[in-house]
Amino acid sequence: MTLFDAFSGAASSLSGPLPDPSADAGWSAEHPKRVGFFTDTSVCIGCKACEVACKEWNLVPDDGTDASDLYRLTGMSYDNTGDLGASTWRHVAFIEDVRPHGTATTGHMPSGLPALGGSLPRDAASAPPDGGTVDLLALLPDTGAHGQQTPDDERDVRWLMSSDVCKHCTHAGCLDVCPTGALFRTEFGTVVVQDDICNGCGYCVPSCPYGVIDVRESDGGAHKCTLCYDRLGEGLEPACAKACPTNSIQFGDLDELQAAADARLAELHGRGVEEARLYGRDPDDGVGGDGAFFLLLDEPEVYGLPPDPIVTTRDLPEMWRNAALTALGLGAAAVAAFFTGGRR
Amino acid sequence: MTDANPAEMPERFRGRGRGGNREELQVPEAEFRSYYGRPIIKAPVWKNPDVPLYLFLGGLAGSSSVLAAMARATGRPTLRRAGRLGAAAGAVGGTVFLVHDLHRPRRFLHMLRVFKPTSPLSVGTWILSPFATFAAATAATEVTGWFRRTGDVTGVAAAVVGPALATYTAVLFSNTAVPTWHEAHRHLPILFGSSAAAAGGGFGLVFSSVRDNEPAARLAIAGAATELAIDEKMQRDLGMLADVYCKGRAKTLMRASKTCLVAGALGALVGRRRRWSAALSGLALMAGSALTRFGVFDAGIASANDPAHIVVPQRERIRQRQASTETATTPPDRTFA
Amino acid sequence: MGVRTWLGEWPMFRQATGSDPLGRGAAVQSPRTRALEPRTREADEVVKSVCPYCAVGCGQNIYVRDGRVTQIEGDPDSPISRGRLCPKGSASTSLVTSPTRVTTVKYRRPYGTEWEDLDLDTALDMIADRVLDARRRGWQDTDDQGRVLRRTLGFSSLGGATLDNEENYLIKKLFMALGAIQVENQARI
Amino acid sequence: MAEAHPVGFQWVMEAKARGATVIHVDPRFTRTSAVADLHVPFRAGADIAFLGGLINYVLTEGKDFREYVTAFTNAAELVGEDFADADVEGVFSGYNAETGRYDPISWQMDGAYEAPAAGQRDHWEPELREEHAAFTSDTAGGVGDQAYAPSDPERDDTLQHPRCVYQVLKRHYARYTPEAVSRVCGMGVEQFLAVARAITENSGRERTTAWVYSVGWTHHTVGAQYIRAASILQTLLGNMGRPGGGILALRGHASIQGSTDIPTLYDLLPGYIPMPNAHLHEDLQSFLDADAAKTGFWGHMDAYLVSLLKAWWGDAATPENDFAFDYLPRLTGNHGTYGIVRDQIDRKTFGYFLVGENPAVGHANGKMQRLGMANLDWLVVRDMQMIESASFWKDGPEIETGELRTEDIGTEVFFLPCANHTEKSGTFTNTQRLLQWRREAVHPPGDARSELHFYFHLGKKIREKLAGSTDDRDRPLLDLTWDYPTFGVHEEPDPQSVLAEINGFDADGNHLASYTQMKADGTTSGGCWIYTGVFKDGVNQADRRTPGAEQTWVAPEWGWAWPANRRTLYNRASADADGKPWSERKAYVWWDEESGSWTGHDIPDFEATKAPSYRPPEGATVEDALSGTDAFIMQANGKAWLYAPTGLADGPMPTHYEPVESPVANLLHDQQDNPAREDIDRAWNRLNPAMSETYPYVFLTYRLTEHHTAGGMSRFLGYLSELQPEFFCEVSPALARERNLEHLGYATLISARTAIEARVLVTERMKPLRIGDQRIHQIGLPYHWGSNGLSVGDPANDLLGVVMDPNVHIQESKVATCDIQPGRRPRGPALLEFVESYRRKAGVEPGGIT
Repeated sequence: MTLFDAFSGAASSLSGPLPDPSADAGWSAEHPKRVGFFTDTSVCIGCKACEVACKEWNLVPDDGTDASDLYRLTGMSYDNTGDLGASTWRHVAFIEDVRPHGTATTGHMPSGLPALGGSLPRDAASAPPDGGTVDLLALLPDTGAHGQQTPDDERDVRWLMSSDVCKHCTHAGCLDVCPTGALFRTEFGTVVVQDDICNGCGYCVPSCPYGVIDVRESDGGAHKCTLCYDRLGEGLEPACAKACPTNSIQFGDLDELQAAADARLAELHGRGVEEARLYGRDPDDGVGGDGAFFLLLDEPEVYGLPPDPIVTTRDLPEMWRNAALTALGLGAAAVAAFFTGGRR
Repeated sequence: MTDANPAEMPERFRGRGRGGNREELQVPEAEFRSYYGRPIIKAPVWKNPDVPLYLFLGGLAGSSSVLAAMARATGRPTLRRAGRLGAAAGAVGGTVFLVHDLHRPRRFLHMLRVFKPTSPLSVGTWILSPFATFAAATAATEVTGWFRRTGDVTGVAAAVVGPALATYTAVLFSNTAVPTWHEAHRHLPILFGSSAAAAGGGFGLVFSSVRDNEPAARLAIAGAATELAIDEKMQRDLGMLADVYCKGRAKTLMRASKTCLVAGALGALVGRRRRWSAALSGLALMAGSALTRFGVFDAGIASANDPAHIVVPQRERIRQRQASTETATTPPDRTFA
Repeated sequence: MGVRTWLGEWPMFRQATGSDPLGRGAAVQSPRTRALEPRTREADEVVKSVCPYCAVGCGQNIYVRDGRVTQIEGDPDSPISRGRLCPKGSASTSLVTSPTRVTTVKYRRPYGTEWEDLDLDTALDMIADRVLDARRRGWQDTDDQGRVLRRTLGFSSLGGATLDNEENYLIKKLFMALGAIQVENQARI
Repeated sequence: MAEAHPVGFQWVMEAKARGATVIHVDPRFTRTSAVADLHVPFRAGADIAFLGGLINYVLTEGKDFREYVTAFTNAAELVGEDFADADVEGVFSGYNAETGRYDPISWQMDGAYEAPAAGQRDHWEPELREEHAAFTSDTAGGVGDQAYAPSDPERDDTLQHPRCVYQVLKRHYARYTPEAVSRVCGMGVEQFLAVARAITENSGRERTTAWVYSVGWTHHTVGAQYIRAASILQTLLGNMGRPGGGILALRGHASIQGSTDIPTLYDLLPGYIPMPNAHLHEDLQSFLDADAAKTGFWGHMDAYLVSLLKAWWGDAATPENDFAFDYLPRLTGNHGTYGIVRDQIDRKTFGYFLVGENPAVGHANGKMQRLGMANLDWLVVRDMQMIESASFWKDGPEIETGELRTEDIGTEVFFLPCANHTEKSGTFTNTQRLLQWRREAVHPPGDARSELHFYFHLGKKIREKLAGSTDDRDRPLLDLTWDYPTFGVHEEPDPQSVLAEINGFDADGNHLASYTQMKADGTTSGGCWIYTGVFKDGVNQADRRTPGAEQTWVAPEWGWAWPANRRTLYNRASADADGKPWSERKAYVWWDEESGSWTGHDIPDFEATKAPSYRPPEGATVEDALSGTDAFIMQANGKAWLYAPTGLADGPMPTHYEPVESPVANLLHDQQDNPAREDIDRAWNRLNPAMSETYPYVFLTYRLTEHHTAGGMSRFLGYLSELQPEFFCEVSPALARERNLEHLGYATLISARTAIEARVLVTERMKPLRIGDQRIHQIGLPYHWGSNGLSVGDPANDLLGVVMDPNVHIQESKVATCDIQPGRRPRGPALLEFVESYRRKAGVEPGGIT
């Protein structure tokens, strides 16, 4: 493969299904199989062992910039981590989903169901990122002509939990835009930052369609989940997957995880859990499928995930073309400025 | 949003899912769900003013280098001198800001480990490095009077690379997940290129004599006009993603930019021949160009912080894809606007 | 480092000559990354243990290097926990290496306003004296009906339930020999 | 369970994946509820109404597993004629209103007196029963002089006799109808019936149902009876001693099970042998006569106790001196932890060892705890971090309010750093009775030492100081076996030698293999009979670590479970009366006719060769008195007790009483709360009146996954603190509206003890309940916080008063009442006036530190 081939997209290097991203990144044919995570949120109990195990292994510092920020409630249910970032490589989201009675049988949930089907969409709460207070009450449904609230005991609640992580995309925006080669595709098909290389340019940060990677203030480097690259070489599973008490986080060869996920989805659908869906499983999606994918019980955006992410570099050839043409135009205009209309 | 009729939802369910700034929303409220209204993608951690200034200086330097080379060729010594110095100053200043923007500036040279066509910043580094070398060498010959012939050659070399320096930054921005930037990837190169023309032309107006400044004025006027036009089109095409240009600091910056560009262009048109008005017009044009960069930068930050910018267009994309699957038409899978 | 080696390590060179023209994988891997291995591999020994938090009794493997705990992970052999740990168990390394841990004796004299330092042996001796004194003051041979009590109410003990069985055994044995009946435990709480 | 025992919960999730139905009955919607098939919210403290309702459902619908019930329970036995049920009044026969205690004599079976296998023993000394009743809280009175006569009570195997246990039970619970349960608990009738159907359909030959509980059942004034209610239900459904059945206590600390087995508890000796009470002229034999059954395996209490005495006093324990039985100090009443603290405040006791315990945060009524410590002469705290109980004299809440002044507190405090779990070897006993040996990984830093080290060397020092003493009271110390081998520079005692002593030795110095080898003649020793076998063959069995994947699902070669490495107790009941498995699916332990012995997946909890057909001859004692169908071998009659004629201080059958601080009247009985409960009526322990409008809301305390009890092992760690960074209260949106509470704002919670502040989480997971005509709000309070550490906050336990269960003297801390108001609490002395104003309004006597 030549540089030209690669860049022109002929080899699916920028978007679309790519069976072997490691080979695409120059690893020899004997490289290990692509590995990943399947996070089955239908069995997640929100214990956050993944967050702690990750930090213990990777020596990730406490999150937050100073003590006053560090030990503060967010008010977002039991989520006090907020989101993935430079110092949070696993993040457990908590969604308290409320629906009026009668959208399901009272308190009865079919076996295997973590929650009821058929929901009234809503935001769990509106917490501004700037940390102001949240008016949860304002989000409660109103019924009746006189603004009478639905009696509390006539609403059902389900509590969704999901451990988010870097998706280790088949087409990883962060990796592609990295100007130093600090971010690279490993022989396992994962995407890893090399801290000895990263110069903190920050380009990877806005290039991730999932908002995963971030620059850590204390050391200036970009950080995110490495899928425990150092452990993989030794045949160990990543710290989060190892700790996960209910096996919500499953680690393994990606093809096997995909098969397991498909089976689990079919099982849940068979049990009437209609809202179960896989996220990041599809190699035809905008990032060529994720190395870390999920079984969700609601729309992705409810968990803070983009519903239809596309790797930004998919459009890069067109962008380069536009920029090159414009550059020519600019040059031409500057040249033309010397001739148009003659000299006065 | 396929499982509920929004009309049946109580008013409060239809929140933007966002804490502040509701009062300035000028686009119709779109229903969407989010995780506590938090941003989905991460806003750039690029420093302000480093990066907008780098963009501005890169544009100024790029167009100045062409003006300088052409001025050399057509015998406009003051414009040549202004262009050469502008190109060098822009390149050096831009490099300083670029390095300063790094969170680990000592590792700037790590940029030279690789050449990655997928990374606009890598490509930009490989544009900036030779350009800065050529432009600085040219400016040195200009100032010292030594090696003039070499300076002419490096001046041409800089002019060849210059326009690329002026426009690659558009790719730098649009090749991100920031919706307002990414979806403007057809507009931003033109916006940045024309903005560069306005800046370089403006610089020429300020520093060249009235005898030599006509090409600079023309370039600046053309740049300003194009910039104003493409900005208009960009905001129209962006649809709801343009709301970030209609509120907050980006709105102020873009409005100021427009004012400066219009004033500068008009000034250049009618006042080019007077030294003071030419200089004033040039300054206005440069200011307009710079303000555009600041405005676009701020708009991108606001866009990244708004989950609606991610969810609503992507939902719409999914909807259209599903609709097209049903009707067997080509999915308009990229744009929603 | 020779020029050849240097050049060979230059990712641009590897991009141009190798199988990774876009510089996204093999070409850009740094020597440090290539040499990466898990720190557990450097452990002098792996010691079998049990999580100190709740009573599920999850197995733990303690990785030790140079006399220090470098990592604590679940023991996959355990039929109870199968290698898994909860957030608290996963924080065990932090627990045992905590920087705020107090590792010297602190002493507050009666009516004192600050902690003072005290030698461990001295402390132990002082405590032994106080135990004997309190034992004497609280001693009861019989109650008012003449029933033999043979005990002291002069001092008491309240133990947490993270104590080993062997430790509890010695506490109970010693207190019984002292005649001190007021031995209590978190198990009452 | 998902909240506090996440890794254990993996097995629930695995069962669920295999088709099990998971029902979560909890006042709160927790992380467990989130993945349960059914969450049943209800009012805290109404559990016996709920369980009683289920018992009623089983009995009225005839859903009991009849063959199991007739084979293994006392359902057919007749209750004596003197017994009068609680009925409408809510009080059983034998209650003495003056003493507030029961005399259980009228509860006895017809024609038999049975000794309890646990709980309230020592009832049986005729001349002392009145004295007991008068001033020992432990003993609920005595019974007649036929106490020792092992005789079969009258029975009716048709279960029709009006006085047979089955019918007595049925009558007792007849009023616990689904509608009554719904009214008392605030759950829907349909919801209740859904649970009732689920558990009955899932019990029987082919299926078993397990109940899992934690301190949500024990922290009540009727806590022991909660567990009794569950055991009645599980026994009726045939779910005891069978795989997938049982009542499983999820205990919250690494070795809290071990702390009861080898008890650092005032009323027990190792292996659940009761501490002797003070009596006139008591010797070893009269103690055994009073406390030990003659039949069943408790019939060997003499061997267990003598072996213990031999372990402690060695050669000084001789047949001539009753094996030093007199060396043991004697009890005269309740010396539980709250009584101790009361005595500290009264300056009746002077010294205090706090060993890995933080009562200033972790115990009910923190003010009482701190006041106790402030009135000591000396306090020894052994911990890893600077916990609140060590620094109360400096920064306790009472310093802020001015109730205490540092300069006035005379307590001498020794803070000694302790070794952590990686720095010492030893065993933890987990929640399933499994002993697991930990190996020392590193040496403790600085002055940190293990408790083993501390107590061994303290004992050595004390013995040195007393060397040569001729004082009789020092004999037990000087005669004590206290010569454990030590190693290392710090002279750390060898924990294996301690474990070996616990296991015991025979006359030749060989390790005992089983408690059945223990003898009452002084030829064997052993520190805890139920642990005998842990050092079988000289091998530390607790250190066995055959990987789970390399052995059967019962995993008998991982660690060692007491007794005798049995993983499921009373597993003889997993086979029918004839010794055949109830079903192939549920086969666990069965009688193998060919080999003439019991066999199966587990070690049979039964004499290996006692055939199902065995019937005891007349006059048989101990195990010989148990027939081949008497699966419950620790019971004197070998039966599971649906009705407990003895052993409990507050009634033979669980009865619903409201919590002491309840917002509602008892809808099932006239008696509002447990008539036999224990109080501490002092100014620093005022109680909110029941049904008080001043304290209208129910609150309950609990743990979060991210923290550990009083926080000493979690609030000081960054990785855990950032996950739950602040103290908060959880309220329903309705309550938030009612009291103008703002999400993430502050709220002040007020009880008759004090007022505390917490951040507010408004959540739909908290539901108001309808109880009769009332709407009851419940407030959730995680209790982990204090003033020290990275993550700080007011201690929730400060809000609680102390009122106790009469059986086990455990406080009612899982339900109480309070008021809640928006905003932060007053600071300094203003707080005292604020709390006092509430007390005045509620008609409570003035309180606080006086």
